[in-house]
This record gives sequence, structure tokens and C-alpha cells, in this order.
Amino acid sequence: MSQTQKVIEMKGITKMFGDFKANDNIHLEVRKGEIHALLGENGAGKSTLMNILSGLLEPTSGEIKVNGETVSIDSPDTANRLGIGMVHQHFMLVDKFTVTENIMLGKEKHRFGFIDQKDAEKDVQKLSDQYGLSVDPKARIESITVGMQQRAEILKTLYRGADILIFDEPTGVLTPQEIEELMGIMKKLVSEGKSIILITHKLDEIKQVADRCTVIRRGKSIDTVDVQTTSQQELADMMVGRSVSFKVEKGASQPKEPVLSIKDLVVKEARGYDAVKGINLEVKAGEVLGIAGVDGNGQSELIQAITGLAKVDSGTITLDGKDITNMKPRKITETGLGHIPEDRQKFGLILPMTLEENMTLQSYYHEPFSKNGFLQHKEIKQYSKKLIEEFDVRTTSEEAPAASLSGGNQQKAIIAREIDRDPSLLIAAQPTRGLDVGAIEYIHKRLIEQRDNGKAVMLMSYELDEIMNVSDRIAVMYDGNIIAIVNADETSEKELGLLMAGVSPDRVQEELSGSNGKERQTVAKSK
Amino acid sequence: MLAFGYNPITAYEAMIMGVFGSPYFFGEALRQATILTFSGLGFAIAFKAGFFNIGISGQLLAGWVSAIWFALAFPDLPRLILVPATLIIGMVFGAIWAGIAGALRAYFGTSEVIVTIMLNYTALHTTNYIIRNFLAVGNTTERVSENASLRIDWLTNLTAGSRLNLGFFIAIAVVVLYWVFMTHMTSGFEVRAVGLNPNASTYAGMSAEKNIILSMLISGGLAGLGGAIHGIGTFGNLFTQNALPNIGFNGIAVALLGLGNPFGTFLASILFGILDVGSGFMPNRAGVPDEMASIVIAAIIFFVGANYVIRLLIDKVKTNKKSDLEGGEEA
Amino acid sequence: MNLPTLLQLIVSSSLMYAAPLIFTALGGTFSERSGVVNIGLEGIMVMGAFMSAIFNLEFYGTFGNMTPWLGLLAGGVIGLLFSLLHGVASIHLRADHIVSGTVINLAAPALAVFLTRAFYGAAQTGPLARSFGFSNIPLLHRIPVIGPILFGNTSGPAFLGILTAIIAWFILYKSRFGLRLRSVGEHPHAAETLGINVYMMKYAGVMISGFLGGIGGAIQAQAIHNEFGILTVAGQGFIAMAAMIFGKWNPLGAMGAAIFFGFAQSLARVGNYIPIIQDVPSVWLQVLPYLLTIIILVGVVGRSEAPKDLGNTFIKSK
Amino acid sequence: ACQGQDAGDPTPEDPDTEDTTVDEGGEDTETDDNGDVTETTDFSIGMITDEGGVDDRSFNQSAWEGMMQWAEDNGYSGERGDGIEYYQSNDSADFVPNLNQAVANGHDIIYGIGFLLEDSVNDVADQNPDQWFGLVDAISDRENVVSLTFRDHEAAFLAGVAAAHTTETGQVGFIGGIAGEVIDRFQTGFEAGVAHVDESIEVDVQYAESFSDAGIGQQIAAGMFTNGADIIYHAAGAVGNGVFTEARNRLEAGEEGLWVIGVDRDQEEEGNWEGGNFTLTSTLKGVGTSIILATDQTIEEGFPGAENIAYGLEDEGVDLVRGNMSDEAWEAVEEARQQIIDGEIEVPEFTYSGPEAEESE
Ligand SMILES: Nc1ncnc2c1ncn2[C@@H]1O[C@H](COP(=O)(O)OP(=O)(O)OP(=O)(O)O)[C@@H](O)[C@H]1O
Ligand SMILES: Nc1ncnc2c1ncn2[C@@H]1O[C@H](COP(=O)(O)OP(=O)(O)OP(=O)(O)O)[C@@H](O)[C@H]1O
Ligand SMILES: [Mg+2]
Ligand SMILES: [Mg+2]
Repeated sequence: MSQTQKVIEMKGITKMFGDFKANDNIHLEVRKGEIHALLGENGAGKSTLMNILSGLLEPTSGEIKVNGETVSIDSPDTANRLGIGMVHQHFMLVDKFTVTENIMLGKEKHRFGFIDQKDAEKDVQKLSDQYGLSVDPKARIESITVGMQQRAEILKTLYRGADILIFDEPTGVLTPQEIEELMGIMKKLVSEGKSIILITHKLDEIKQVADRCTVIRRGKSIDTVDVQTTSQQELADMMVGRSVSFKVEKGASQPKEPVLSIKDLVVKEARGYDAVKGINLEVKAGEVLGIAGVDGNGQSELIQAITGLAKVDSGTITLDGKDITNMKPRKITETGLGHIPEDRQKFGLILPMTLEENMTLQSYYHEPFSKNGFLQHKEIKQYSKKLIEEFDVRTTSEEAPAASLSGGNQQKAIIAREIDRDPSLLIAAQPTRGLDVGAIEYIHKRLIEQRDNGKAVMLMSYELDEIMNVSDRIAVMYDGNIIAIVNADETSEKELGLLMAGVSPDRVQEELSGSNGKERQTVAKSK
Repeated sequence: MLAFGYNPITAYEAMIMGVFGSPYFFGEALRQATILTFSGLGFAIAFKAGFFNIGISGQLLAGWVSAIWFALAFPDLPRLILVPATLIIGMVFGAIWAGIAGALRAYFGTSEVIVTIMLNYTALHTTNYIIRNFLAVGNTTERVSENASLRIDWLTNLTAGSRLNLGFFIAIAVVVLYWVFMTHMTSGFEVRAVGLNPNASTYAGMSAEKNIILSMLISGGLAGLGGAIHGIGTFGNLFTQNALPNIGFNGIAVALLGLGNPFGTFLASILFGILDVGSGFMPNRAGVPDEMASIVIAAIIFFVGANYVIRLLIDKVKTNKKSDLEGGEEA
Repeated sequence: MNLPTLLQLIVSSSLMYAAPLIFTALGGTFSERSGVVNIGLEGIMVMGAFMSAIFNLEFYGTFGNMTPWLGLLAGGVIGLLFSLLHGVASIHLRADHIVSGTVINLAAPALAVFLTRAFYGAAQTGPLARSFGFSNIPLLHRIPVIGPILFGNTSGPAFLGILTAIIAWFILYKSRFGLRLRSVGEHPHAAETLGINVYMMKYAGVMISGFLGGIGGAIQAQAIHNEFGILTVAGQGFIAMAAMIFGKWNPLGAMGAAIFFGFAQSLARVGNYIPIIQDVPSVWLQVLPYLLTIIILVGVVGRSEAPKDLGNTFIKSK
Repeated sequence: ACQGQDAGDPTPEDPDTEDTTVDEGGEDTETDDNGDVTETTDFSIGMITDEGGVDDRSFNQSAWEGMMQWAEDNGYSGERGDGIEYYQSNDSADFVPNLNQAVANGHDIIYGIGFLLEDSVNDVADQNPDQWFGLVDAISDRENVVSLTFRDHEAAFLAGVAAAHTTETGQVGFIGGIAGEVIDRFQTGFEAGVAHVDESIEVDVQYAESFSDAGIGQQIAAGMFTNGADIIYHAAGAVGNGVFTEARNRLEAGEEGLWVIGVDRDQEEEGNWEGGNFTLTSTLKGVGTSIILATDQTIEEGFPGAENIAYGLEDEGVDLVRGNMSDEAWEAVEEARQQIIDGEIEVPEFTYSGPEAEESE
């Protein structure tokens, strides 16, 4: 590995969006065969920079060299030809197409314009074998796991012969095992002579795989450092520009009576099979119950059933002593539920509506916001202003459309709305997805505060760190069942990982006490 | 136009002078605007809620036929009762006709576009059948009684005998009510919310089904009310139709031109009314085929719809002033 | 009427009515698969009907009996040109697709009648020089029993439509172009990252819809009305749009739906010769096609899923 | 601007073109002549079209051509604006404004073309008692309105006679547009004409419930022909186009002896095909003629207010063209024509008696 050959040089890159400088004179060098991390807070300009490199955006000024030659990357096609491929933060996959169709799109195997499906599938299979990326070439994207979708994304770049791969926050949606696997894939790719740029907020990931790291803050490149010789704390401070703490401050929980109890709950999924297969669960006042599990094991359906968004097939759900099974969402909300939904833009907000309208989305219909069927705009405005201030939602005005807020502030608005109603149960589904350290810190504090006020909190997240840091008890879901409930301070990441992969609790105990060599690999494969 | 040897200036002069030069034709233009306001608002509210109600024509017809039926059946009721009752009947039948599409959409997910198109033709044939078999001997019903008429003398006199009627004021009232409903009422808020994001609305405890049906009911109700006003205001009777009333389809154009805003829709209706009535003067006074008026309307909507270009131009001018930075959006 | 005759009658009159709808609905399918809503089909048909009529009258001397078939091309080309208006407005000028389609529907009849007046001094062209007659589908109509019923003395354009639908299906689902077109209607940003020219694909979709819609109009003029006037198209574009949705944006589905409309319509007309239906009051037969459509839609077909990105304006990142 | 044949062709001998006086009705006639034409009368007439233009190859066109003819005959140029004017309606809501516009322009007589204008003419006539109106194809009892109607059933009767003498299958068809009084007259007359010749000939009657969808016309015609009819008479506007198309297709496919009978104007042109012409004949409706006659009558004898002038075979207000009839059929038609004129045959006008009448046959 000749570590000195520069495959990418970006010099003095500036990108303006109107008057806003998203990239401000950024420098970046990537060497052949390295994994180069790009670290920065939300909105620092990482995606923008990489979109420039991959031909989606044109820089306002600056120079790009690929393999020593100055180039102008005016389209994704050009980037492609230069051997640059990008795995996007939000997957760029057509749900209704198969894996193969997605991979070959734009570079199809064809005869006289007609696609040679079989041949293409073979190619995909071969490629996926070569790099150990197990995918089913014939599966439709909408029916495969997020992990497999991501592997399809990676294959897309490899299929195009990319030598320089850009991964934009690839781990946000993966299980620990999948992350592990991805790290393995990246290392394998590098060993085959590829170079990788890895965008992430997660310092431990950088420590684990990256060789060097460039830190970007507010559109400026701060520094490029050698990962081996830099501590996590140093990286974090560089990224944020101040000193940060990671640990969630919390005292011991004082659980009281159960607020939510679920008995033998069965929920069918849209296509008709059981997604939740007879769950029993309690959440007590004064505790945070974490729901861990790999995406697609029934967590979403469980939450939808509790919140009234999905039909309960059998079983009962009791909230605050009231049977809320199959009640309308509004009735359930009124009984005492707060819900921070998994997809904030799809469920949490009506983006084109104003912030104040969104702030009262759950309460617009009752006094004082509505009288005799008429909205009381004054009251609504006052209340929204209060919340905006209290929860530090950054916006130009309460009359701005929700769409104009940054992701983190959109989430804060939802949290403000849901917490301020003081529900006896707060369900938070992936509340910090895609947010930066500061925002995460804040949200976690609020969840704990809610708990300390004697309310019940249910936290669903795919991020183990978050689950372990915030929860008091953790229920692990696998294949529609809760296969174990453990105490947060008595478990380990490893144990949870195994449980999430469907290894039975007994086996897990065995595994944990036995030799700890390669079991992770096997577990990951079994999913 | 010039290419075909027509003089556009005389054409528009003829149109404008024709309408504004006489209270009668101005009155007629406003009368036409009245009905367009109803069909436009009817289309707009469904559109706001996320539906493409292409069935305004059929709903208008349903309102018209039911209103005439009612007015003919109870000619002797006092005017104070008969007129409102007739209008309500028209509104209710229009609402039901659209409600079918709404309910099918809400409960079966059936495309409202297809259903409303099909209901249009169903309304057309059924109306003709009802006229011939129940309401009239032949193709035209009797006139409704004086007590059911929307004419008001001073308005008729003011506009030199035009058919402008009480409906115009009802239209203005409805424009205001529509605005109040959408911006100040809880249920209007729900309709908008469901239209903008049905998922979030369900999450917030609104019933998508209820709001789909509600917005379609209002939509059809407005169209039906328009039909009733057309019936007892413009014509005083009903006759068999050769085709679906154009005024229903023009409602789409009016609503789009008004950018979904009730006041905008009202103004667009007036513009349409003027163009519609005024275009009648083009062949006579300027020798220009009145198809030109439709082409003009289409052009206006085109530029309103493509307002992005205009915004872009304004932006360009602005940024050019500010600096030479090659930013902004692309062309 | 004996059974084979009755069947032959139903088949041929269903196809006759369906032929313009098939093409236009196929056109709509291409446009909407690329993500561009096209309610302007009605206006496009009008232009196609207009152009084919002119072509038919002017070039009969040159092309003789081939004229109507070539007239399809003429109608298609003008439809394509006219659809560009919709394309530019909705793709580049970011107009709402409904707005721009409405503009098409308003402008086309006015323009076509205006031009007809300019060329022929009347709002109607008068009878065309040569219309499509009946066709026997080569070979197939020789098949015993079913041959004459299905393929004898029937609408040539309809069979061309069926063939076009099959080809369209292959193009949409089996070709490189089709894959790209659909990707643009589903997830244009994904397509963009793969170097697909999203705008170009959308234009392609709209232009194909213009071409096929124009052909639909040309059939309406040359096979059914045998003239062009304001009444020639009168609502068929909207029915074609319904067929497209009914057929779930699938070429074969759209074709099936168009034939179904023809069939329901035909049943209402031919019903007078079928003993059981004979005694049904006429109004029921008149509304039958429409009610039947709704019932089938609710009962059998169910929810249809539009292309995911349908109706959205794609804005290129820059 | 004129197309080949039109309905207004059997123009009667011109009444004395020598000018006549105008007094009563025409108060203000600022629109017309500038005094340079010497021989004109300053009588001016206007017409309001029903839904369509004066170039619709049908009714409105025929009326307008009649007016142009009248203008020429009376010393005008025959150009629009010179003694004659039309107002085009695109929608039923346009009728009244157009009538008022015409009133404002000060024509002596304003004709409303088509039964669709009945109510509108009545209303405007009530509001303008000093203005003369003519109403074509419907009857008004107003003092200042003359009604010009047509004994369409008489022409249809002749069409029936022609059909009965031509049919070889003993089965003929009638396709109406939208059922109603006017079309019913055609149906009644046609059925009576057929029965007059041969009671046993079946008449298959169907309504398209449209005047525009030629596809429906084609489907109905297909049904009728398949069921054994060999002649179809249509009174269905553009729906009739489909009837012609179906007949042509069948003839070209080798069927023989199929005929279509046209309506309102000579539709011979529509019946051209490789093998000749299959338009058996057409019934004519002399809208133009009736306008000329009524106008001249007004000028000569004063305005026939409140009268209903029913133009029939006698005054060539309606007629049947020779078309492609055999000599035998033509003779029979001529004979029946005379008998009708002489009152020997009483042609029934209506079978229409209310609900479901159209299914009664
Ligand atoms: N098309 C655009 N128009 C205007 N501003 C934009 C646009 N794209 C990005 N920005 C802004 O540029 C800044 C940098 O965004 P970018 O997406 O590069 O951030 P990031 O570092 O990738 O953040 P994250 O961690 O959230 O992905 C942000 O403030 C963003 O809002
Ligand atoms: N496409 C865009 N056009 C215009 N402005 C944009 C666009 N995208 C983002 N912005 C603006 O840029 C700002 C930052 O947006 P972004 O979502 O990237 O925030 P962020 O920096 O990642 O913040 P957070 O950490 O809260 O997510 C917002 O104020 C938003 O209004
Ligand atoms: Mg962000
Ligand atoms: Mg990013």
C-alpha cells in the first residue's frame, strides 16, 4: 500500500447556496488505499462537499484533482468515469425495482436496448460474492432489510467500477452486527486497492476503521489528523468547537405502578402476516423502557398499535388503567399518550404548515386553541412562542413553515409539543436519528427529565448506545416477539447484539461465558 | 392573431367595451362569474384536501335538477322559505353526488378521478331522463314560480335587465365563508392538514376518511349550490343537456388561476365572466373568432402556473444588482 | 341474432370504440410513469384529430388508401409537438402538472377550431377523403369459429393498439429505456445520481404521451367521426385517463380497461338485441357503462398505486 | 365560406326585390348602410345561433345562408354587418345576452335559431315588446314573436316511404339523438311513412342520448345492420357521422345494399365510397328558406306576430332530395308528397306522450 499517492485533492472548495456558504474554502486530501473519515456536526457541509465530488453539485469555486489531474466533475456520470462512487445518506434506491435493476440502472446490460436480466443478475451475484456482500439479486428493495439495501448501494458503486467510495453516514440505520460487518467490508475494499471516504458523527467508528480524519466545522475544514494518534475527546472537541460530554447524566430510576400494560398483543402488518406475535409488556411510571432490535422486527408495528395507528388483531393494551385497544389515535392521545414518531417528516409534522400550526397539531381542537369550532389564532401563537423559547427551537419566526427548520429543530419542535402535554406515557421512536451531538444531548436530557417527573417513557431506537445510555430496562425484540428484558446496567452491548440477532437468552449466556473469539461473525451471518 | 390578419387591439377593445360599456353586459359577466365562483371553489376545496374532483359538472347538474324539481313541486311556499329550501336541496344533492366519490375513495381507495368522470356521465343521462319523464313534457321544464326566483328587482334594474341575481351575493358570502372555514375553523384546518400530509394528520388524531368525505361533500355541495343558483337564478328552469355543462370544467381553470385562494378564485371568476361574455363581441365588432378568448385564457393560466419563471426573473434581477456571484437557481 | 353474429358484433363494436382510448391511455401511461401527470390528454387528442383530418383531406391524392394510416402519424406528430407545451411548463418551468394540463385542454379545442376556420372557412372540415374501413386481421381471421368473431371485419386501429400495448409493455418493463423511465417516475433523485438525465426521460414520457394521444385523436377523427369538428373528441381524453388509472399504469392494463369501456358501451347499445337485457329501461343501459366501471373498480380492481413521484416537480441539484 | 350543398337550396322564386318600407319595428338602425347603396331597404335582421357557429354545416349555417341570400336579394352586399348579423352562442347561458346584444344593435327582426332558444326568446321578447323576434323550431305565443316551425314529420314520412320502397330485408332503423319533441317528430313521421307502404316492415328505433358521440352512433348502427336492417335514418347530429362510417365500413367489407338517410341538409357527400354513394336520400329542413319567407312576409304584409308558421312540404320548408333512390321509390315519394300537400295523407306528428315513450315502439 503506497500511502502517499493522492487519489483525491480538493483545494479551496467553496459552495454557496444563495447567500449561504455551505462550504468555505475546504481542503481535503485522500490517499490511495486509506479510509478517510470526514467528521463534522449536522449541517457542517460534509454532504455538500461529497455531492460536489460525486458530480451532483457544482462548486462555486475551488479545484479538484483526481489521481493528480485537475478535473471538472459536472455530472454523476463524469464522477463515475473518474472512478468515484457514493453511497448516499438517504438511500438512492427505487423501492419497486429489484436489487439487480437498481444496481444496473443507468449502466444496463442489454441487447438491442432490451435488458438482459439473467446476465445482469449473474453479474451482481458474482460481484457480491467477490466482496462478500450477500444480497439477493432478484429481491425487490421494498422487501429486504436496510442492511441489504445498503449492500445493494455499495454494489451499485462497485458495479460501476468505482475506486474511490464515499459513504455518507452509513451506519445510522444498522445494527451493531451489521455495522461490524460493514466495517469488515470497508477494510476488505481498501485491501483491494480502493479508497474510502467515510462520513460519520460516530467517533468510535472512526477510531475503529479510519486511517485519517478531516474535521469540518461550519463549512470550514479545521484539520486533518491521524486517527491513531488522536483521542476521541480531541476529535469531538475539534468537531464542536467546545468541550463536550458524552455520558447521559441520570440518577437511579424509581419505578412505580405500571402505566402501560400490553397483553398477548398480535398485530398484522400491511401485507397480512403477523408482525407482532403475542407480546406481553409493561412500562412503569418513573422508568425508561428501551426497545432494542433490528429494524423490521415488529417495533414499528408495536408502537403503531399502541398509538392507534395500526389495528390490533388480538390482545389488549391498557394505558393508565384504561383499555385503549383499537381506540382512535385521538382518544389514546387524550388518555395520556405522547408520541415522538419514527419518521418526523412523514408523521410528526406537516411540513408546509407553519410552525405554530404544527405546535398545536395535537391540541388545536380543544380549548383554548379552539372555541366553538373556530381556531383561536392568538392563543395558538402565544403558546407556540412559549414552547419555541422553552425548548430552544431555532427558527426565524413561529409563522415560518416547518419545512424551513433544520432537522434537529424540527425534532425539537415535535418533542416540545409532545412533552408539554405532560402525557403519562411518552413514546419516543428514534428520537435522535440524524441529529448532532448537541441536539442528542438535549433530547436525552428531556427524556430523563420526563422519567424523573414520574412519567413512563418508552424509547425505541436502533442505536445501541442510545438505548443503553438512556433506558432503565431494555426489551429486545426479535421476529415479532420480545425475547428478553434486561436491566440496562447489567447488560452489555455484546449481549444485546446477540439477542437482537435472535439468539435465545440461554444460548446468549453460554456464548458470553464461553470463548469470545468469532461468535460475532456467526451471529451476524445468521441474520 | 396578426398572422391571420386579425387585429388583436380591436378584438380586445370590442371585448372590454362590450362588457364595460353597458350595465347589462357587465351584469351578465358578474352573473357568469357567480356560477364560476361556485364551481371554482368546489374544485379548490377538494384540491386542497388532495383530490382531483373532475366531476364538478355532474355535481352542478345534480344540484340544478334537484333544485328545479323542488321548486316546481312546492311553487306556493312563501319565498322566504322556498328560496333557501331550494338552494339547500341543490346543495345537498350536489354534495351526495360528490360524496359517493369521496366515500368510495375513503373506504375502498377507489380513484376519485375515475369515479367522478363516470358520475359526470351518469348525471348527464339521468338528468335528461328525469326531465323527460318526471319534470317536463318534452325537453324543457316549466319555469319555477316567482317565489322560487333569485331575481331581485333593484339588481335587475341596476344592470338594465340582466339576469344578475341574489346568487351573486350568495357567492360573495360563500367566498368569505370559505376563507373563514379554511383559515379560522378547526375543520378547515383538518381538511388542509389531511390534504398536505395524510399520515401526520392521522397521527394527530384526525380521521382521513372523515375529512376525505367532508371535503368532497363541501366540494359537491358548492357545485350543487352553483347548479341550483344557475337553475333558479339564471334560467328559472331546466332543459335537457347535450353535453356536460362547460362551466364545471371552467371551474378547474378558475380555481387554478385563483391559486386556490377564495378571493383569488372570485377575481378569476370575474375575469372569466368578462372574457366569456365579452368574447361574444369579438366576432361582431372586431371580426375575430371568439376562440381567441379561450386561447387568451389558456395563456393567462399558463403564465400564472409557470410563475416560477417570473420569480426567477425577479431573482435574477436582484442578484445581478447585489453581486456578480454566480449563484442562485438554474434556469 | 345468432350467437356468433352477436359475439362478432360485440367484439367489433367494443374494439371500434376502444381504439382511440387504447392509444391515448397508453400515452398517458408513459407520461405518468415518468412522473408527469397528464390531464391534457383530451387536448392532445383534439390536436391529433385536427391534424389527421387536415392530412387526410390534403394528401389523399398523394397517398390514396394509405392516407388514414399515415394520418395517424400526422396526428401523432402534432400531438407530440403540442405535448411539448405541457412538458416545458411542468418540467422546466415548474408549473403544477394539473395547471399545465388544463391549459392544454383549454387551448387545444380553441386553437384547432380556429385553424380549421382559417383553412376551411368552417368550424368543421366536412367528410374526410378516406376513412379506415374494417380490417381482417391477416391469418388470424381464418381460424375456424373464433377467427371471424375476433378478427374478422373489425377495427384495424384497435388491433394496432393492442399490438402497441404489447410493445409498450415490453418497452416499459423489459427495455433499458423503460427501466430508466420508470426509475424517474419513482425516484428521480436516485436516477440522477446514476447519471440518468431525468429531464430528458420526463420529456420522453410526455412526448410519447403526445404522440400516442395524437394517434388516439387521429383514430377518433378518421375511424369514427370521419371529420374534424369541436365534437370529434368530446370527453374521450378524460375517459382514456380513466382507463389508464383503471389499468394501474400498466400498458396491458390500460389496454384492457379501454377495451372494457368499449365493451360496456357496446353492451348498452347492443343490449337491445339480447333477450334478457331488452326489457331494461333505456336510462339504465345508458348509464350502464359508467356504473359498471365504478362497480368493477370498487369490487375487483381495488386500490391502484400510482408511480411514487407522480406529480412532483423534479429540481436538479446544482 | 360555404360548403357544397346546404339545406337552404330550394329557394323559392324571389319575392319582388323592389324595396319595401320599414316603419314600425326598426327604430334605430345605426349599424347598417352608409347611404351609398341606393337600392336597399334599410330593413335589418339578426340571428342568434344555438350552441355552435354559423359554420356548423347544419342548422345555424343553413339559417345564416338564408339570411345572406335574403340580403343579396334585397340589395345588400350579402356580407355580414350589411343588413344582416349573427350572434354566436357557445353555451345556453349565452342566449339571453346575445339576444339583448342584438336588440341593442337594432335589428328589425331577430331570429333565434333552434328550440333551445325558446325560453330565452320569450323572455327577451317580454322585456322588449317593441322588438320583433322570430323563433325557429319552437312555438311562442308572444305578440312580438313569430314562430317558424317545420313539419319535419312530413319529410320524415317521405324518407319512410323511400326506405320502405328500398329495403330488401324488410327491416329499417331510426337513430335519434337525444329523445324529445323535435326528434320525436322525425321518428313518428318516419315510422308512419314506412307503415304507409308496408305495415310489415320493422322499424328499429334507438336513441343515442347524445348529439356528439359518433362512437355511439357507430355502435348502434352496427347493431342495427347486424340485426338485419339495411337502411338507417338518423336524426342525431354528429352521432350520425358514426352511422355513415359503419355503413361505409360494411360496404367496403363486401356487404351489399346498405343505405343511410341523412337529415337536415343533403348528406350525399357523407355517403361517398369506392363503390359509389350510399346516402339514399336526405330530409331537408329549410331553415334559411323559412327566414327568407318570414322576413319578406313581414316587409310585405306586416309582422305576423304570435303566429306559428309551420313550413311543410307544400312551401318547401322541408323536403326530401332525390338522392340515390330508384325510380320506383322516387315515384312513390313524389306521389306521397303530393298526397300530403293535398291533404290526402295526414302525417301524424307525435307519438310522444310522456315517460318512456321512446321505448313504446
Ligand atoms: N440545496 C441547498 N440549498 C440551500 N442550503 C443547503 C442546500 N443543501 C444544503 N444546504 C445547507 O448547507 C449546509 C451544509 O449541509 P450538508 O448537507 O452538507 O451538511 P452535513 O454536514 O452533511 O450535515 P448532516 O450531518 O446533517 O448530514 C446546511 O446548513 C444545509 O442546510
Ligand atoms: N434545500 C434547501 N433550500 C433552502 N434552505 C435549506 C435547504 N435545506 C436546508 N436549508 C436550510 O438550511 C438550514 C440547515 O438545515 P439542515 O437540515 O441541514 O440543518 P442542520 O445544520 O443539519 O441542523 P440540525 O442539526 O438541526 O439537523 C435550515 O435552516 C434550512 O432552512
Ligand atoms: Mg441535518
Ligand atoms: Mg449530510
